[in-house]
Amino acid sequence: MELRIDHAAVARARRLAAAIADPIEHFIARSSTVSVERAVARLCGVDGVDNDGVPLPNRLVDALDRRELGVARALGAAIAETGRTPQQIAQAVAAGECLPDPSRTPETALRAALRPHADAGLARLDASRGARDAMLARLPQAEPPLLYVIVASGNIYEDRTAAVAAAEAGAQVIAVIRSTAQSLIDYVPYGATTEGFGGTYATQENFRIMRAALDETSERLGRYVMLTNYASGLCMPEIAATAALERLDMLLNDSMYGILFRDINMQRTFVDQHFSRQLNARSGIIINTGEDNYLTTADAVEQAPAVLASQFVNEAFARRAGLPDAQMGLGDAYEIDPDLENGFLFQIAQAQLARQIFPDAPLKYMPPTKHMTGNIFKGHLVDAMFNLTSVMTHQTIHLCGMLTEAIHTPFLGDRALALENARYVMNTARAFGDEIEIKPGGAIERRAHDVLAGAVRILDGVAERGLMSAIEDGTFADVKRPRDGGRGYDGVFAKDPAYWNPFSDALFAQAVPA
Amino acid sequence: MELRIDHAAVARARRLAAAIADPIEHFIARSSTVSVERAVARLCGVDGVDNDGVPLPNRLVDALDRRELGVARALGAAIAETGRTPQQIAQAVAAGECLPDPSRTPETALRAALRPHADAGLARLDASRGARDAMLARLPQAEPPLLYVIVASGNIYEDRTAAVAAAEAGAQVIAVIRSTAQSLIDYVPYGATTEGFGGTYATQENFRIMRAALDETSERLGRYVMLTNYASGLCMPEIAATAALERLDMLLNDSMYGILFRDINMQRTFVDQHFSRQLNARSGIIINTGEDNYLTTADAVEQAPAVLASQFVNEAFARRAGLPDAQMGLGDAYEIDPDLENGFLFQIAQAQLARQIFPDAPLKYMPPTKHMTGNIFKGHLVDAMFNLTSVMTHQTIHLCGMLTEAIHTPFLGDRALALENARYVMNTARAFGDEIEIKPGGAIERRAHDVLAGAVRILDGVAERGLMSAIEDGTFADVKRPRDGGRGYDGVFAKDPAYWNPFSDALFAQAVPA
Amino acid sequence: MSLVKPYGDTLDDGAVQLSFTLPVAWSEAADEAARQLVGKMGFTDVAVVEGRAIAASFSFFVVYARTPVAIDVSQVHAPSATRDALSMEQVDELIHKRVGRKLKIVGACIGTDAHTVGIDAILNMKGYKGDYGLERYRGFEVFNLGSQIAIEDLVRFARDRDVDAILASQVVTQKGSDIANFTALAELLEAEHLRERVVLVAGGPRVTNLLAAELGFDAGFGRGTVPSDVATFIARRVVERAAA
Amino acid sequence: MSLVKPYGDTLDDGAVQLSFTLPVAWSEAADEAARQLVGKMGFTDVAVVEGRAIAASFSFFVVYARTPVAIDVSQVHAPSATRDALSMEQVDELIHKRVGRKLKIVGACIGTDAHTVGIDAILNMKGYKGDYGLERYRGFEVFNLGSQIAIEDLVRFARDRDVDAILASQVVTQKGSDIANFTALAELLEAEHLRERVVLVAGGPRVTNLLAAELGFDAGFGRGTVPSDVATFIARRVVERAAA
Ligand code: B12
Ligand code: B12
Ligand SMILES: Cc1ncc(COP(=O)(O)O)c(C=O)c1O
Ligand SMILES: Cc1ncc(COP(=O)(O)O)c(C=O)c1O
Repeated sequence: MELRIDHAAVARARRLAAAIADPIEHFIARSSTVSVERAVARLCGVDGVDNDGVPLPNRLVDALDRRELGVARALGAAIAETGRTPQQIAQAVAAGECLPDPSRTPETALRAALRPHADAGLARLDASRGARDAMLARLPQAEPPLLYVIVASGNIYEDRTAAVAAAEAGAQVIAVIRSTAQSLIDYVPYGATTEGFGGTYATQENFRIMRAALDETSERLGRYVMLTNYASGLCMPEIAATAALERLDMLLNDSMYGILFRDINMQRTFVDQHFSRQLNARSGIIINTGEDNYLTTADAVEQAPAVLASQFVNEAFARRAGLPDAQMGLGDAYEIDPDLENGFLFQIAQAQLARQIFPDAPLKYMPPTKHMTGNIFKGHLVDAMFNLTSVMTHQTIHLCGMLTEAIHTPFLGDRALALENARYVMNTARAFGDEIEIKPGGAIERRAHDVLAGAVRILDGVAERGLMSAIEDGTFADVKRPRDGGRGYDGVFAKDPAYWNPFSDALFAQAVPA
Repeated sequence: MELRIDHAAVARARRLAAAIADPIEHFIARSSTVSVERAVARLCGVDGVDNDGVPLPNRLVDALDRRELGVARALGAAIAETGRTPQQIAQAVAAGECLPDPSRTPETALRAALRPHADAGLARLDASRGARDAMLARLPQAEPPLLYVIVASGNIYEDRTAAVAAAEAGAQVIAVIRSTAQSLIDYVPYGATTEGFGGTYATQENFRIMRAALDETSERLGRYVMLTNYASGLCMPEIAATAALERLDMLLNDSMYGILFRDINMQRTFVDQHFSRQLNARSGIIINTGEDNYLTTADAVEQAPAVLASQFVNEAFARRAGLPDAQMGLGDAYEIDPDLENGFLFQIAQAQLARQIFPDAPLKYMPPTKHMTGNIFKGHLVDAMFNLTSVMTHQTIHLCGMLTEAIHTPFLGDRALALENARYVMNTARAFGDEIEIKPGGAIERRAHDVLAGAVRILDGVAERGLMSAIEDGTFADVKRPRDGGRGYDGVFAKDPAYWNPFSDALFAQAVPA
Repeated sequence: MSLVKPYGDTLDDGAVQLSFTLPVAWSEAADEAARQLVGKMGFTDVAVVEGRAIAASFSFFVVYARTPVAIDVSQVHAPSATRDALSMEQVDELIHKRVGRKLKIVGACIGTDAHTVGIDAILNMKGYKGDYGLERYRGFEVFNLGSQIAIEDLVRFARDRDVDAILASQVVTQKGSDIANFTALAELLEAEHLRERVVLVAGGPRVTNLLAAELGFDAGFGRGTVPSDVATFIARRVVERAAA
Repeated sequence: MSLVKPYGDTLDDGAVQLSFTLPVAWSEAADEAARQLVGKMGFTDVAVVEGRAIAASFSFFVVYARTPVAIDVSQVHAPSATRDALSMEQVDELIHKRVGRKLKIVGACIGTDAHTVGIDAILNMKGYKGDYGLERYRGFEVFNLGSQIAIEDLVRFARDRDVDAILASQVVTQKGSDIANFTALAELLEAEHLRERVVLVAGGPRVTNLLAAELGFDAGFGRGTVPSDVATFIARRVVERAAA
């Protein structure tokens, strides 16, 4: 099954996306944020909390009197002077000591002092990536669409029970839904948590607990079960760092979600998403973007071009962070009103269009949610049509829809029914998409064409005005966000010419020009 | 969506079916049965039961001392002699009187005596057909696939409640499932019945009660709701007659079902199906054939060619009874194991093949039944894929599958869920079948080709040996039925040269050569 | 007195479908445990039509059974807040004639709830299911505070602007957060002596008019509400009050 | 003592899903009636998540609720008739070694039941799900009487042929016809003093081993049974008896 698509339009869209991303990249190159610095600290081995439960990376970075130089410099200097480890230095800061003035230490000396710690951090990243590769080779996953389900009890131990049961029921990817609006917290909570709201906090310890349980399960089932969580928010880089250390396999990581749906400052988000994606690239973590959010808040038929436009923008930023296509889980969702006549044809058109435009990307396909109701019997059918669309159009990461979507966060039994639904439909219609052709010039092709044309129109407008202004004007998701407004703006700063970040240097090396 | 099919093979299959049916037709022309004669009596106005509850048509025909002359002749003579009505004559016979010797009355006189009664019977047939046409013009049905559901409480009054509710929930055709094995009873039960086994007895009064309720509902809903029941069995002609009088719209009427699945004598069935179909033709009743039965008793993948072969045979017999293609509800069913990989592709292939081979026939598509289990959630999904197949391949009469198929005869709520399932899937994918093409030479086309080739092979063998011998050898459904064995054989007899049946003459006029 | 029971295929057969998961490995004994469990719930004719392992130590069951329980529907009172809704024009007309000024309405997703789609469907111009939102009514002045509004802030806003009606939305119902928030809102309004000055309306997918009444609201609107239902209720209630 | 409750997303939350139809026109009051009805059944936290008209005077409901009822699984005994089944070869071996002759087996769909697919799956050569049927075993001589066999005829056949095992199938369960027929068969065998001479086996989608035992059968086989399960049981039971 192939759509005849306007390749010129696709090329045009990519050129426009590049024109949109590049100016932002220049800004990014000049800037850093507190969360980038905290991620640097974490990668150098800083972890834990002070007596008030404030994470040491926050204490350390907040203690910098010249943050524009970067935390690396301060740490290097302190190590050179005191011979302490970064962790000891952070503890000392937490205990009230102040950091030595970096200017006292010569450049070469402080770099040399930090280097082993930075290298150790990178080594841990590479080690966990290596471990994943080894397990995947030994315990291969079943073919995509990869069946992905969420756990969201709020209690990491209940989540663990649910995750293991889901894996036994056929799940290939487990997402621990984050306690709501964690994206708005300017630090990463610490330790194992048992109280969450609509989800469970993303903490390094929670990551560890879940990864351990799933590794054990993977061995038992003879297939590697993936783990995912959420990065987007005020702590994108730190979560990218901890996720890399604990070998998560995917992360929700969108270049604009925080801005549009969480009112996080745009400059903050752009800088954070870049560094976090550099880390994702190095650690082999597949990002999942959040285009589905456009569809839950507005009409899904109208928003299709916006989704595609956003995918192009996410791709452009991802490439500029050195992320290979194979790690770009660009998002879409099956959100058209189930009672719209021929809505299924539109869904097929859109899913296949994305598949052909991003041939090497592990597309992430989200299930119907907004139009799900308490009628679980009908909801189960809508999920079945979604499952059919996914297997026909060869989506890669398949979020299983729950028949109880409108009622409660999934019950253990709901997940089993959702997985059974996906397995049944995808098996009985396994090769269906490959055994049919789309009628040339028919309704499906016309829809695909309109969506692509619409996306180009949007990108055109954005490229003209510049992304920041476009967002200020409410081009995306009908929300207007001021350039210097929103959460976390105060955490953004311009780098001093003497700024140093050992990681972005190392990681930048990989970056491939788009 | 079109399959490229081997038209030569199709033509060959039709030639073979003709070669199979013609010899049987010669036998049919020479023969009659007690049920044909009872149908003649009913059409002349004989109805009701004697004090022991035995139907008067049975009493009358059993009282013939020379049945090979036909009941018409006896009735005509009796009318000529006594001036009584056929009903009065039957009552007299039931009271112990014997019928006058027909040879006493001259041919012309007895024919003239019966003619007005026979004409009155035909007039009633034509009147109810006219009434249907008028209602359909005034209260048009929604587009096919026509949503068909069954009621089966055993109690005609509960059935009425269920039927009206189903119509309100969107049903376009209501089938009253017959009390099991009524096909084996050599008379048509009488009056309203409230006790049945797995279904409700087919009686003229029950037909009337249901038709009246559905007429009232049709007016209220502004769309004509059709009614159907079962003819096949020992009383095919009589049920065809009563159904015609009470304006049923469809009848299960298969040329071999009774033989294969109810061990009814083959000669009896062949003669009966012919006259019953002549009546169906005249009264505008759409027949539904029973190919689904091959699939519930054996493997559905293997049996597909047998289904197609049977459709060709049913078509040949139907044409020879004067039934237009527009009244041939040839049957098929979605019975492939849901866990077979790519089973959906086979179903599409088979359904589309039948659609193209019988373009003008109102194909009857039966839902998954055999592989349904107590897992109602999965069952509902299998029904959804069936619904999708039906709308994609433009089936005409769509029997809605019940998620509780493996559990109980449908609950009122089950029917509503089944109708919702069909409506949702058929609406969201309304034009899907028309917007795709089947890949030339792909798995779907290859499957269709194999099924057609297999059907030709079967027909070839049958044509060679002759249908009766083929059935004796167990060619269909692996059951062997002796030519002179099985139920109802004693009710078959050769016509005397002087045999007379005013209706088959009248109806034969219409018969179109195949 | 009109007792009704669940209806399968015969009046009063009491037929009910159930499904649930048990934290036990599947076995025939697990099926039997499910059967006995449903029996202990008070059902009869229990048929475990499906029982299977959905994980190493969890089993899923589908059950059909009959309940002896009946309910007297004549004794069930649940007045709907959406009776014979007026058109937008009629509502504006009513307000114009009987109140003579625009009614001030404030709406918000209270507590930590960020599900604005529902209340926006009621308030925003474009409305819902082809029914215009309250912002489009000449008779209303609408303030949509949006998502995650603290109850204190909502009440302060209501006092400062002296609004006629407060519309609160709760979509998240986990751990009874909806009930808690609605209750807190009603109580704070009481404490501030504002309760009788405003028409207090609750909404959300799990809200019913009855529930809202129990929580001290004037009305509650649930699944599938359209703006005109709400507009009609508010206008009529304000007019009644004025009359009283 | 190990009490278990239905499991939603937390141990012992008692979460259960229900659905049913009420013979009333839909209204908010109907939703409330459904809520109260489920409450009267003994459930708590009743949420009527779906309620709608499915006909002029019928409404359909989907409900989630919690049950306080728990069951002590350690007290539930339901021995399965299908324990560590032997292969066809092993069964034949066992019969050959320990009995030394073919076992005569008669099977039938009794009463008015014509659903032969199930018992054929057990008896016919080709078997079921890749597991050969009893006709294929060297150790068995099988008589498959087919459908709608009167109990008297089956018992007469068993006596005349002096069979070792009787296999009866019931698929139709309406109005308890299955229980009635199984019971009648067991009783007639008693009356004819044949009961202890045969291994008596029941089967059908609603049959459980426990039910069969209650009805005086040696074993019962339900959904998804494969021939080797049955073959193993019969062979072992005959051998045990011989031993006793
Ligand atoms: C869209 C959506 C989101 C969007 C919301 C975007 C937005 N700006 O609204 C996003 C992605 C942000 C989101 C986030 C979350 N969501 Co959410 N979300 C949904 C979803 C899919 C659809 C809700 C919706 O828009 N329905 C459509 C509207 C039109 O219907 P409605 O809300 O019922 O409104 C109608 C009526 O109720 C009524 N009405 C509603 N409010 C009011 C108010 C008044 C005054 C009146 C008169 C009438 C009225 O009128 C409306 C029109 O008829 C539901 C699942 C579902 N299908 O219901 C989950 C759902 C509500 N979300 C859920 C959860 C858990 C979350 C998160 C906690 C997930 C997480 N861990 O991050 C967060 C919580 C964010 C927060 N702090 O609240 C759960 C809630 C479980 C529960 N019962 O408590 C649900 C049920 C999904 C699930 N099964 O897990 N969600
Ligand atoms: C196929 C079928 C038919 C075919 C039967 C063909 C045949 N020769 O068997 C036909 C079309 C003839 C038919 C007719 C009828 N049927 Co029917 N039929 C079915 C259907 C769709 C499948 C049954 C089946 O073959 N299952 C597959 C087999 C392999 O599974 P199984 O029977 O459970 O057998 C397995 C186990 O149970 C076990 N087993 C079974 N028997 C035995 C015996 C022994 C000794 C052992 C050890 C094991 C064993 O081993 C088998 C392999 O694992 C079911 C619905 C369903 N999906 O169950 C309805 C169903 C059974 N039929 C039903 C009805 C009502 C009828 C009719 C009354 C309809 C009518 N009004 O005419 C008639 C009754 C005929 C009669 N007198 O019995 C109802 C029964 C309702 C109830 N619970 O009482 C059902 C459930 C459909 C429905 N929802 O209405 N039917
Ligand atoms: C890309 C992305 N990040 C994060 C989130 C959720 O995180 P939070 O609720 O903390 O904003 C979502 C939820 O939809 C998302 O799409
Ligand atoms: C063509 C046909 N006639 C009749 C019947 C059922 O009638 P009876 O149960 O009385 O044989 C069926 C059932 O499948 C059928 O397919």
